Amino acid sequence: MNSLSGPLADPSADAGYADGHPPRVGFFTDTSVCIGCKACEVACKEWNALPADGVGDHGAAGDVLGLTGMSYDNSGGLGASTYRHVAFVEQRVPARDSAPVDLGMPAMELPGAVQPGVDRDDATEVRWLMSSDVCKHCTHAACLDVCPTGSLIRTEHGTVLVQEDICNGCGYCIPACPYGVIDQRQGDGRAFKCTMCQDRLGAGLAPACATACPTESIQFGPLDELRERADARLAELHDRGVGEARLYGRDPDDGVGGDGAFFLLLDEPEVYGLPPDPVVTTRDLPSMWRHAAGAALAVAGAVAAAFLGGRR
Amino acid sequence: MSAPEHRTAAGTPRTRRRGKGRGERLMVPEAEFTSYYGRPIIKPPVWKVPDVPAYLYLGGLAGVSAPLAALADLTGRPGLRRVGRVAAAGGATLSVGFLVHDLGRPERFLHMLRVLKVTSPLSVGSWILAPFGALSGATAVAEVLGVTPRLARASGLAAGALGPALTTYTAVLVADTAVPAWHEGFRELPFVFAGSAMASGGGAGLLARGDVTPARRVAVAGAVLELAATSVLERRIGFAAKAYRSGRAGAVLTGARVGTVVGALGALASGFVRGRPGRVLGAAAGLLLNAASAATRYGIFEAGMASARDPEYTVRPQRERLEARRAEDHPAGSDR
Amino acid sequence: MIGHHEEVGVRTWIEGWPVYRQLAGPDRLGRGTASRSDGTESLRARTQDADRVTQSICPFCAVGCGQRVFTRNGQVTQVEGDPDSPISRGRLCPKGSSTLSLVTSPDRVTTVRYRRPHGTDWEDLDLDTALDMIVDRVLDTRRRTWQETDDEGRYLRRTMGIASLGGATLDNEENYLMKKLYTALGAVQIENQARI
Amino acid sequence: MAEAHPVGFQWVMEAKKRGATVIHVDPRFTRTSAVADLHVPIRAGTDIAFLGGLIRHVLETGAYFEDYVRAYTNGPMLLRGDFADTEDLDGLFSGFDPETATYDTETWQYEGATAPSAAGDRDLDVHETERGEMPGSGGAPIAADPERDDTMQDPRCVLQVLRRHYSRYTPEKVHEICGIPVATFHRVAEALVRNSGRERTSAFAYAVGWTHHTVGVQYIRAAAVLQALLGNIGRPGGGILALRGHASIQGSTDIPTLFDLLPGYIPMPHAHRDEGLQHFIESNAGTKGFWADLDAYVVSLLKAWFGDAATADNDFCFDHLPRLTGDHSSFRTVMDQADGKVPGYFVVGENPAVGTANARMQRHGLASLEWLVVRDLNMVETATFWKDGPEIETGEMRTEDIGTEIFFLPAAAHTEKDGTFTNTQRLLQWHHKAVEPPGDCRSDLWFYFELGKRIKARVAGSDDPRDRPLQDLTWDYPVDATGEPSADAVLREINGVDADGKALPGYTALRSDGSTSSGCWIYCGVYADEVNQSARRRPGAEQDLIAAEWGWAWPMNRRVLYNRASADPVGRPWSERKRLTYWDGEKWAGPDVPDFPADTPPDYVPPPGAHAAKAIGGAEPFVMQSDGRAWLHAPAGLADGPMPTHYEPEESPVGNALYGQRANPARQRFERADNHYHPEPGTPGAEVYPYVFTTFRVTEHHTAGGMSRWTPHLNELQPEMFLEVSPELAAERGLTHGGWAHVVTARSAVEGRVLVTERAKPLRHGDTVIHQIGVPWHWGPNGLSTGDAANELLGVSLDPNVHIMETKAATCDIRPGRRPRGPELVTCLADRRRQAGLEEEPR
Repeated sequence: MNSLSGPLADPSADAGYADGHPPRVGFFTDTSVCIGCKACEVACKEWNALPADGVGDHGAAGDVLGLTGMSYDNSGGLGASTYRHVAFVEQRVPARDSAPVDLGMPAMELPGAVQPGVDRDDATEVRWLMSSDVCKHCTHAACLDVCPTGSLIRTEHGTVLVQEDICNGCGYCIPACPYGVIDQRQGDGRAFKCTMCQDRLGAGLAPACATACPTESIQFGPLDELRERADARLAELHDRGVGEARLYGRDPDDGVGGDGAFFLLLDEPEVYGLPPDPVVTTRDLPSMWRHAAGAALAVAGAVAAAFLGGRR
Repeated sequence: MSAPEHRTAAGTPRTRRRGKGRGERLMVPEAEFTSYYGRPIIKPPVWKVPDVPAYLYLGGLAGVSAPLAALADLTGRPGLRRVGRVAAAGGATLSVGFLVHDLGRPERFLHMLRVLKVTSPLSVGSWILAPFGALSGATAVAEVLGVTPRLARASGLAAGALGPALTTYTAVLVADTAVPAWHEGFRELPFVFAGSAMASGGGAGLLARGDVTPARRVAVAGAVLELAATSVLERRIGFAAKAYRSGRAGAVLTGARVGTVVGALGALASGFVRGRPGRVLGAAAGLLLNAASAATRYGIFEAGMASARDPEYTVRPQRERLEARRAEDHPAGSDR
Repeated sequence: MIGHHEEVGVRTWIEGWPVYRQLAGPDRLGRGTASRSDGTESLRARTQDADRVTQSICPFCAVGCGQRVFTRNGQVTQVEGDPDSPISRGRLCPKGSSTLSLVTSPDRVTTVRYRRPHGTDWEDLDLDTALDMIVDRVLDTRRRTWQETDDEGRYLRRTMGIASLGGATLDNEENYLMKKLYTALGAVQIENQARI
Repeated sequence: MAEAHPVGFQWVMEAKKRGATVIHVDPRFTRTSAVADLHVPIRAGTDIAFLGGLIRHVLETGAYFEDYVRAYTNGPMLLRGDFADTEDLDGLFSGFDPETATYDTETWQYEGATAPSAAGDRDLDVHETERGEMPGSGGAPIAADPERDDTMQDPRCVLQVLRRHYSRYTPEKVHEICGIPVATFHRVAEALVRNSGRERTSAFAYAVGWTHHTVGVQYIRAAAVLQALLGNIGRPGGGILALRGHASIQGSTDIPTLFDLLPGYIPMPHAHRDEGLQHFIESNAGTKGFWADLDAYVVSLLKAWFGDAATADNDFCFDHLPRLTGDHSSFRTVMDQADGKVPGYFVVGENPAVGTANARMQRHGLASLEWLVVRDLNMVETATFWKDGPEIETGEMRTEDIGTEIFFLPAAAHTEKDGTFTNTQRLLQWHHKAVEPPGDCRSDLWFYFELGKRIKARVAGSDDPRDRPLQDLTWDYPVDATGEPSADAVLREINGVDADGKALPGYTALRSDGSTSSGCWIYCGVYADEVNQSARRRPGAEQDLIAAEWGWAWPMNRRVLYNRASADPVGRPWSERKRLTYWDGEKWAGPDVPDFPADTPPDYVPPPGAHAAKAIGGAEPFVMQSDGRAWLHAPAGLADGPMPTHYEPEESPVGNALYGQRANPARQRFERADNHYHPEPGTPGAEVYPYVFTTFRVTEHHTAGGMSRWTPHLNELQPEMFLEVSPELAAERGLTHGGWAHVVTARSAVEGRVLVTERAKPLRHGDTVIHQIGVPWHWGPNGLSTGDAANELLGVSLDPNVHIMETKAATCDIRPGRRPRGPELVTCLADRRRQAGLEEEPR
């Protein structure tokens, strides 16, 4: 059983849930149709009664209600009170060489036509990427595994949940997360992150963000289904010439065993603030324990050896 | 990119290019580092200073002091026994104190014993620290009150047996994170911590009256182990090593290294100086080793924090790994 | 001696101890079933506890998205998209999604505020008194500014002393009563956001 | 659209998924541009040049849908010989009177058709403006049958006149005026043409980016002309879709809280024209189409309002209606307020102190009132201007000096009352009350009902004739235990009842003899069968795409207006792909409600002398128009020309590249000390305000912020006023990303944080580089996030048809740093005005 890394068909079963537990659910966030409206952020906060925070709550400079200057992103990143975060990336990219409008027409520059006289390089164009980030609900969740209190658990839906009545704010989960998702809430002391609306799941409802999303950029459902849908969408985009489209977090062979919340991106992950090749830290835990045991034995041996020989 | 004075929203997702020194991997395109407005990818730990560095240091001190004391007891070195027992108990108690103080919800400290998770170094550590604290505490109380020496011996031996584990689980604790400078060093950090713990525990023993030879040996051996392990660490963890060499962490670790070397030499020398001057020199060296040990933990802590705050530490190695894997999958010459 | 009840209590306590559950159950690593808390077991969506679900329409822009308003004990507890709506298919934008905060805002003013001429601060005023005072002013202004005819003797039958602005955020029925009443009063400077 | 109507935009994304091409034309690169196939940056205020270029392209390349144009538009109609085009008069049409800045529209008529029958005692002193509202739903009346040439070759036929009118709107000219590269223009033109015709349709969606101009109505007209030429009206996937900004802004136009209209787009009577009911009907009703039954609509309205008091003998109380004498629109009124002429003001769910152009003038108006009633959810700036408004800060006003008595009455939210909103597609949707309003909060229905009740009680015994309308006013609505009147009963009154008091099925049942009543004829049918049709909520998933059983759309629950045009003249669908309403041999079939009686065959030719609906032929789909056709050239009804013409905005950095006439000659201007306009381009002082700015919205806020600036979760997402500039402009003016800057006009200065973005792109006009600054207008001094209001910057100059101000294009300067504060702001602005020659040197 790949309990610490690698593909794992049923993380809930691995966490003790009996057969017949609900299927693993997740998010497929298709950023190619995201319009950056942030309905997900607001719907999430309204449902989960999260406080407004702004960037101050997660470490960056800036006051609570201040413009970050990061395009239209004023929440900065995921945090203890921001379970959904929409990234905005403004890019100058080479102009799409084939017209997106398939006109099948020859070059339209007429002889002697006025050339666009703007000084900016017309071989490039602006691209504005938007992507709604969220907890990945990893197959192998480092936050869960390092939690010393059992506050973080795998649920029957295969998601990762912080149990607010258990968390003692040790903060271990925070640096354990390879995506920088979970964080400690100022003034509260406990760690918080996306619950995938555990309470709504129990009532047969979709999470608040996916419910609100106007363009179906955020899709919720059984993970198997989402993966199929994502594969089809990727193929469709590739057929349309959107070669830069790629799936992120979909692969069960990746460093975290695949994400419960995965993405279709239009650029490298780090452009959106995502790690390009995350690995769950506990993959190396057996080796860590071995090294630690070796080192502890060395200590024991050295101390014992220090007493060898006569006294002076 | 526009000129810096008119930085734009579009310009801020920064791309930094760095020359690569490794000519042997030419098929890997020059590494390009991109981030989202320079923001960290992983969240820096919320652990506070001095709480957590002190917790790491004190755990080491206690973890070595306990077996020192136990063996000193068995070998009839009452001075070393006394100092060791007090250091073990004091270290453990203060260590727990710092840990509780660092919690967001200190009143829920006991939740640490709600589960026993081998996947959580902090859980394992709590299950080590709890009995260790109780045993070393009881031993120290007996020592100070001068009662129940037999029970104290038994509890001291038990604490001594747990001690070595106490010195190294903290290394796993920091290494079992996504913090690049820590995680990348997961093989070496236990030895760094072990060495550092021995240097501090042995150093503490040098404060004792009577024969402190075992303590001196432990201290010097610890210093050597720490220095060696640190050196290996910095050579083996690639880009993340920069975190140990630069900034505040670099400065602190350099100071710690000097302290360790000087302390070790002092400890060695004290063995050759008789009487009070020897004891004073030994004590001074012991204190210096402890300071250096604390500084080592703080430096490592800071190196981790720095590597967490700068997304380059996360992105660059991952990107290189990815590119190398892609190059493997699609050797040069193929289309993709 | 441990009595029977205490024994049960201790057993319950032990069995409630996740470490015991780890050892006794399938979740050896303490990742799931063993570690679940009472709070988690009792999680419920607050929409499940609503007394009533009322169908409504989003009050912001003119797309007219369907909303479901969940209430409990006379309070709105949740507002979300109405999946039945062929207009919005259950979706809401950030503004629509903020409706709960809009209608339950602690900053909402819920009492009449009155500022007397040249006054420097708000004062309290009874709603009924405010209505009567407004009626006084309407009738007085109307009387003073009445125009029965123009210079050429043509009927005007109006007042140019009472203007009104607003309607685009209101209901049709409200606009209807406004226009009806104003017109009967002879007020013509009746406008709303559709103009501006 | 993605910015301001994200949920509506789901359908655009849906279409895109199915292969539609999405083109976004906007001065700014917005969230819509981000997901569009093509973003076309355009200089603010030049859309008619762009659309005119497309019209020219369609005409010159023969890409128009000829069968559709011939049969369904007025393309074949012949114009009078004395009509002169802007090509002849360098930017003016015939009939312009420079003295009054108005047109006599007589020469715009069809050959053989007489002028509107209002000719009798038409008063040229009065703007024709009120008439502008009628074509919004019906079209101005046209008498007789005009001459036409169905080959559309006659040089006087509308199609040929149109071709000549747009002959110089070449791609190169479009580039010169709009800054749109020629290749980009061609991509748009080709995409539009390819996706129009029998098999395909294209839609235009617009919002206030098109209406907030001194020539705004003509923007929409230009799109209408283009869509009519391409056959994209009345057909599935076609149309021109207005994206309106408020939940019931459509409803408040249909049942107008507007000065110039009565419910259902019936004009308010005018003192000089409409001296009696008969006269009023004659001057406003045509003989053909549904407007021909105006008498029935007006009489039914008067019956709804005045009940038994309205009888045939007393003209159904027509003289109870007050009369207009000109423009009494909001801006005119505010200027009168500022001049101390208007004592009382109700502001209901609006916030003019920051939400209306030239906000300073608005506040001066508020400060000059005797009494002000503000009803809102939050303590908006309109209620607090006397306490902490900008003029208090500058020292221009002192709280103690302001004599305005203010009543702030807290309002009920939509969850706290029953009622209907009419959405942007004319759909009435009932919202049910979920909870009681807190404290003193009351619905506006309660407030106006209570106000009316008390007023009626006060005047009950009066014998003053002016109180008769109040005494006769029907005002009996059932109330519930809390005193809340029944919105359902009000809606039923709006629907109307017959002589037996039964709810009417639709407006065709209305009669002019006083036997029916209806508070708004176009809403007649919303209570058909005694059922509140607007409250129908059969789930969309259980219905076809038309979803006819969700809510109720006016008129007659018709979802696609002029759907008869989706079939060819003999009633067959133009194509199977685009089938909607069609003649199945016996009746008009399809999922939507057909335009006219279902059994009127396509070959129906009205007998001579036929009236109203019966005068519309079976192949004349535009049933609300007085000739049943879509108008490429509007022979009547518009104040500023029969065909859209490119005019520069009131303020622009360049002259008109097409005509000697720079801006809309008929636009309304107000030269006042509190409403300075910038010097014309090329004149001394113009260089003081060298840049263009355009106001805009972001997704995270709503209008001037009255509903969004008090909500924490919206404010953290857009927490501060900002200004969008290009890197080039930032370099030119030394602006720092994230730093402060302020925009200056002759009216005021507003500050914001600078967002330097490559989304903003300078445009070139000849040798001039034109920089455009984006200024969001959501902020004001109150709420959780505060900032300067963009409306401080704007002057008031209006579209002559609908009196809407130009907010989408004006000139300005931008400077680094925060704006001057306190009295310094006043002197600083005056200094700049003096530099620009707008103000005398101080003595």
